[in-house]
Amino acid sequence: MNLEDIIKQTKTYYCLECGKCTSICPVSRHNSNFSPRLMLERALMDSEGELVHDRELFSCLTCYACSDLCPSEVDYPVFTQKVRSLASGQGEHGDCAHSGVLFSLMRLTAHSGIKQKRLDWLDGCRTTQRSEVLYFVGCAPYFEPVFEDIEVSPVNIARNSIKILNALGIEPMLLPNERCCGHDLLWTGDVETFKKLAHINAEMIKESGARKIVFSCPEGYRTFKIDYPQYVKLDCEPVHITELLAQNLSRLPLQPRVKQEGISPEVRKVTYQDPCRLGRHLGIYEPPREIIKAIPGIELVEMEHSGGESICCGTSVWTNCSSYSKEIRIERLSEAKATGAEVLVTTCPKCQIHFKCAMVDKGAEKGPDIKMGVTDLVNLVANAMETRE
Amino acid sequence: MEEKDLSNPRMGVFICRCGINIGAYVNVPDLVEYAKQLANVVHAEHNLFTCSEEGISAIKRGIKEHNLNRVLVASCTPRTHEPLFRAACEEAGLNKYLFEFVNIRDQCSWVHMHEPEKATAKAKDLIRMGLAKARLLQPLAEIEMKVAPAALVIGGGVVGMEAALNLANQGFDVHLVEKESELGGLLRSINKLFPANKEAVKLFKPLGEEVMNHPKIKTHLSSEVKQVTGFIGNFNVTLDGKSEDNQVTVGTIVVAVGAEPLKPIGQYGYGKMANVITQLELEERMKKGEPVGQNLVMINCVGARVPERTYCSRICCMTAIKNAFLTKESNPKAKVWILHRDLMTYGVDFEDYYRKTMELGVRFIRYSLERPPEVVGEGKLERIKVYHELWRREIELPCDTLVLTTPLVPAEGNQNISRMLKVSLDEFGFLLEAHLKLRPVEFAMDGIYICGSARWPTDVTEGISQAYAAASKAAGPLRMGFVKAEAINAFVDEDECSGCGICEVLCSFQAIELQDRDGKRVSHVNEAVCKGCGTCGAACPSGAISMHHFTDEQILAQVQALFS
Amino acid sequence: MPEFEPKIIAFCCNWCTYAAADIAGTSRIHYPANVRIVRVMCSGMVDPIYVLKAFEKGADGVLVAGCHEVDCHYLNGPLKCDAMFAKLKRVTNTLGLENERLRREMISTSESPIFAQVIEQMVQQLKKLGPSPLRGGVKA
Amino acid sequence: MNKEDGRKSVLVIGGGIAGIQASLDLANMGFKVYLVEKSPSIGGRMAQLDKTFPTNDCAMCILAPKMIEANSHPNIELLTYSEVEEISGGIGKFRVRVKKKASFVDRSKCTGCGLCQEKCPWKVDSEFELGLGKRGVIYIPFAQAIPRVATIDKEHCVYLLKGKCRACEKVCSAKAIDFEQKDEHIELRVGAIIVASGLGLYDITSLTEYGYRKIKNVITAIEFERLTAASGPTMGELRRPSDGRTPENIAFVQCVGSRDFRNKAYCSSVCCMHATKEAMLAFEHHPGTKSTIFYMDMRAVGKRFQEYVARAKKEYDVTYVRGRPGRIEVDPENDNPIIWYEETISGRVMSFEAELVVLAQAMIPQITKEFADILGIELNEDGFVKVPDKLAQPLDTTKPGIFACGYVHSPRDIPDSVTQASGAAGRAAEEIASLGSRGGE
Repeated sequence: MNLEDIIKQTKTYYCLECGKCTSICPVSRHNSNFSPRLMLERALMDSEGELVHDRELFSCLTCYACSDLCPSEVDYPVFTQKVRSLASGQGEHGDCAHSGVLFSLMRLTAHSGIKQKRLDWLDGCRTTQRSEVLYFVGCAPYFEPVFEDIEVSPVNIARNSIKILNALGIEPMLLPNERCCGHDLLWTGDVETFKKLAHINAEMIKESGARKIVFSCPEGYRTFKIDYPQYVKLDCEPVHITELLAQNLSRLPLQPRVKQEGISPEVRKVTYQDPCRLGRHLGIYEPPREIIKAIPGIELVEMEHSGGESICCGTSVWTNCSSYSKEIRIERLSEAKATGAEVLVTTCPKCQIHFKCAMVDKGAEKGPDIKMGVTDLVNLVANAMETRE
Repeated sequence: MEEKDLSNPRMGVFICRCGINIGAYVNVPDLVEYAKQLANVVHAEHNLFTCSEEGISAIKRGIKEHNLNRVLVASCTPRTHEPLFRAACEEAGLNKYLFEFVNIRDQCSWVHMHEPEKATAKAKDLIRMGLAKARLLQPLAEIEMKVAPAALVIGGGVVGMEAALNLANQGFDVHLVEKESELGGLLRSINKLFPANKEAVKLFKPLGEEVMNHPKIKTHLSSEVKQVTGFIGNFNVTLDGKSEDNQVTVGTIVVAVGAEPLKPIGQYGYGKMANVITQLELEERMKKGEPVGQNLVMINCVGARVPERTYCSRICCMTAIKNAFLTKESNPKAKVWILHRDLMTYGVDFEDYYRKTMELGVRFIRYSLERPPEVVGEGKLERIKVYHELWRREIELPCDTLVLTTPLVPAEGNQNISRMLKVSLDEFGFLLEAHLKLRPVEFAMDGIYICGSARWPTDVTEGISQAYAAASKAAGPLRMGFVKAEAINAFVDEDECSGCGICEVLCSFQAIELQDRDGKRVSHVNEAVCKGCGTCGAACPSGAISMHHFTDEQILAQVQALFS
Repeated sequence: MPEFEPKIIAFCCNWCTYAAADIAGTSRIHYPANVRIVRVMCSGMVDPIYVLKAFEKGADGVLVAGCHEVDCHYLNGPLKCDAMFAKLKRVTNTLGLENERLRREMISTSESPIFAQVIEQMVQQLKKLGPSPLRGGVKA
Repeated sequence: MNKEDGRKSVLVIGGGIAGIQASLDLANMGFKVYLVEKSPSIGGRMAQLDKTFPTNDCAMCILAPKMIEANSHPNIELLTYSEVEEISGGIGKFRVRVKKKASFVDRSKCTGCGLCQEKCPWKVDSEFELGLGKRGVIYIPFAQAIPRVATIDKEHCVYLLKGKCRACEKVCSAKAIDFEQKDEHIELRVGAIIVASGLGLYDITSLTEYGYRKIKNVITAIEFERLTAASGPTMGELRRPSDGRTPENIAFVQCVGSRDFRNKAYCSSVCCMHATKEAMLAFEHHPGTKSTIFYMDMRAVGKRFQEYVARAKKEYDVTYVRGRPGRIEVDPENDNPIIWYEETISGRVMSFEAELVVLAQAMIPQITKEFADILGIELNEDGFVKVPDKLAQPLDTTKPGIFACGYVHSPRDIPDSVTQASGAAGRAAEEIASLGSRGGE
């Protein structure tokens, strides 16, 4: 796909150069070198070289804050995604965080030969070999060791997700050799590997005979719902666990009192961070809130910017995790603190990772007080149920 | 109706209580008694609502029973109720100008509620003043003047043609005067028309034929208007040109002489360099199907929105966008850039057209007056250098055809029109309408109307709407067959008049002109044209000119009465 | 003895200021009862003699009011009025009439509150000044 | 009535400046005109404006004489507080059913004294003042209303709802109150119809990024007009909603809902100029007031508009900033709105604190699909009256004999609307005349 095609596909040609995108962009507010509008100007003045070799190309969070307001409905995140694929064709990958470890892991799972051992954490979960419902675990087993030192346990999210499904009488099946969904590769321009992964996953799911795939990760969800269909045929319906829970709230044995994961039993006030993928990408704002409100004794307080206006956790797809990214996270956490909430609840493991990271960061002490609990909604729910026994 | 004897005033006073609106704050019975004592008052009464059926019949009764020859109503405001009471007088056989009105509600009871005595005293003053004026009132007639059932349309472009057809289809003889040897005006050199991209020829050719074959339209080609005398209803027009009958009399005139695109001599190498052309020249190339190049750069606002010509000519952005659209459409491989300073694609269709043009791949670059584009090339057109204002950098664009978008400028003819019809030009040389906001197709001078780009640059759609507008204004007097002159207008005492001509100069409506009266120069008021503002009277050094119904005597009588 | 009540005569153009006075009425905006309005078609038709006669007959103050220039029903009446007024003002100054006694205002239909204010103000000022020196008229 | 009469009369729908002008022109051509207006008074949007660009003359001063003329013209019959219910037949012989809505006031008896609205114990938001002021439940919409008669708003009248009150009846010495009054239906025969139903205001609460109705000191342009109008709720004292202070630093945000695919793709055409005008008015009311206008293209395309904008910059300290703000937030300390925008000329992302923000709310045609169906005309996808051949017959609708003008036809400023109105009148006259020659059947 060349630049002209990208301009057409994303309706970039409609750009009125009004600057609304840049004025709303969380990155531009901190990083004056980055401006969505100027990226588009370059495309329209077809200076492709400048575009693909600009390191800021990888600064975009693809959070959709801009396109949500764009009077010309230019799809800037997709523009970014496509231009990055041009860039990666020319050896540009942005500055990869965590020394690219995560990316090499993702690519490795694309090997058809590999036999993963990724399900050694299932204790207490009821799963089956054959079921209508498949739970897509995602990167959790790989993230677990990488992020345990900042007290984030993606595996725990997976475990709790399954327990909650069990509570609803669902015994999901899992793919023992599930591959990376490819989200991060797609959004950093490695379309080729992404396609490989998509095909392998689609094939396995087909064999599994699943009708419904449940995700606790919004990125996997978005990828299956929006991106896969462009490359592979999926004859089953992806759903996010929050949608599923919201529909079955009455059947959830929720108890007042919450503990564990840095959450004292007295916790009353929580605030909610809309992950970009779940919120602006897929328009899922209410289900998570309905669930939180359903937990007895928990009060939900909104941040200054919430729902469609909420601000991204500051990094996406492990690239350009810069001081600006840090500033965004601190700003967002300050907003969360300002609500008086003790815990920030999210529905995306990465939000959790990035916020926790900002807190443990050296020098964080010097900045504003941003220390607070951060956890995933499924953990919150699971805890509210566990206290039953 | 038999003429009333006015020699000695017999005045009737009708005072309205307006329910309690006047009655509660002004002592109305007291007013009645007071009025009765005043000179020449033969009858006074009060009514619950003088404007009600009862009130109106009370006035009529009063006029008959007491043979009144002046009537005064003291109630609300003449601005809304005068027509009603005047009609009542007329129905009772009293000339309606023998009626006087004083406002004791809006000026007394409602604004002095807390001071009833003062309100009553004031009401007495006002009634006394009103009667003082009423005593001097004279009957007036609204003279009607016949209107010649024909119209003159100057200008044979689409706008002029549409105006002519509209009038002719309403059954009036129309003289259409066009200086060129064929109809169509500027459209003859246009390729296609936005927003529908319809070929211009498909619009003006059929129109031209319709005009030529219309039994009611006499077309005078290669002709010009030489002289116009007279006024609304009766303009005598002299034409010079090939047509045999060069003397016509018309009731109304529509001006549609259009405008012409500026030729940007010397700008961006225009006139010196090959392939530096105007939008109009581009259209001619397209019409002939000539190649228009692979890399087109268009520069907007050439000679417009600049210190020496500050205005925006409204239609040029769309002209450029249209030609860019058509270029891309016929040759998708071609590259087209439009350099602009604000895109004026107002409304629904233009904005939509602009978006479609973007979709086709035409690129828009905003430049600033401070850093205008430059032509780059050794004696020939190679590239255009421009500062991309929103990208904040200088760029160079390959260019084999440079198209300059220039504004419409007033036609030379305007000067002549202005002199001949005694209508003014604005600071740019466009014709000046009577009121920019609410009288856009009229001139201050009655019976003459304006449409199309002679007044201000307009596209075809707007021009045609204006043509209908001007036509409907022009049709009014023709359909009625007469024009009613203001009865309240200026009149001259020719013995007093010194013929100084101050009034003639002063009058904004060309209603006054000096005429010879057996050797003596006196000013003469054209009742058909006079609007009755009375400013002439205020300025007349010899007090020779004054205005009916507001004469010096009448007003001074009011002043005097206040203090008597 | 009762407080001095100045007599003000106001020449108001039919289209704007007379209308403003009407709206003052319909809006029940109260102002002192010292003013008497003479309706004229246009402020431009106010002949200096109207004003002088008013003073001669005993007016304590005169107001000449009409449209703002742009609102004029007759294109440019207010300009003509201004020209007349400028001359007139010089004469009345020479006559020794205080500045506040002769006033020129432009008051549009929608400015009825302003009409009321102007009257209010004039009355205050004239009360301070006391009766016009020309009161009682010119004995022939 | 016979057909001949039908051919001598025309129905005009909408009593705004366009409808009034069309009526006057037709009446002056000798046609009998029925001017139908759904609200109690003619005057329309223009009556709500303080001043008009580019002359800055007072809207009411130039409108009122035309309203009065329409009211007293022998050839015009005003049907205010009335609605067209049904239309049959075609050009030359339309049959029109009009509902004269019950106003519970005998409009022939009412003298417009206004005592009733004063004494009415119940006050509701005034439509004319856009809710910035109150009116009685029995009311005369505004001071210069034509006809100047009272109307009882049956949605709110406590007597009509609960059977208690009748306060107005007690004070009306004209005995004009008539609670028994019923809707009246009349039939008209007309040769042609002109639609001039004017403009509505697009609901911009969906553009949450601008905080309208959330942030106190964010108002719309039309609300601003009422706040500067001498006859308005603040007597022409520009006061900001939060604390009644006179703002000295005002921001105008253009294209709010206009030129926006998510809302109205079209350009509303008049906002650039009314923002400029309002900035000037703010300065005139309170010299030294600083105004900043956030725009994309300054569409000053009319006669003298460029010069007007130049004057605004030079004499009224108006600054034009090219950039479309992305969000308006509020400083809880002082209720000042804070505008986030990219100054696109410098490329800098900045925030701008204003004391008052005025939004250029998109405007929409004032006509419903249902009403268009009654008329038998089509609308385009933006809801404006559909014009089959814009080039040849710019004022014709999809139904012969029905013409359109003003904002319902396309986004237009006042001069253009007035021109179209006269033009539509001309077209009606032409079509009816040419019928005559064909016998009209």
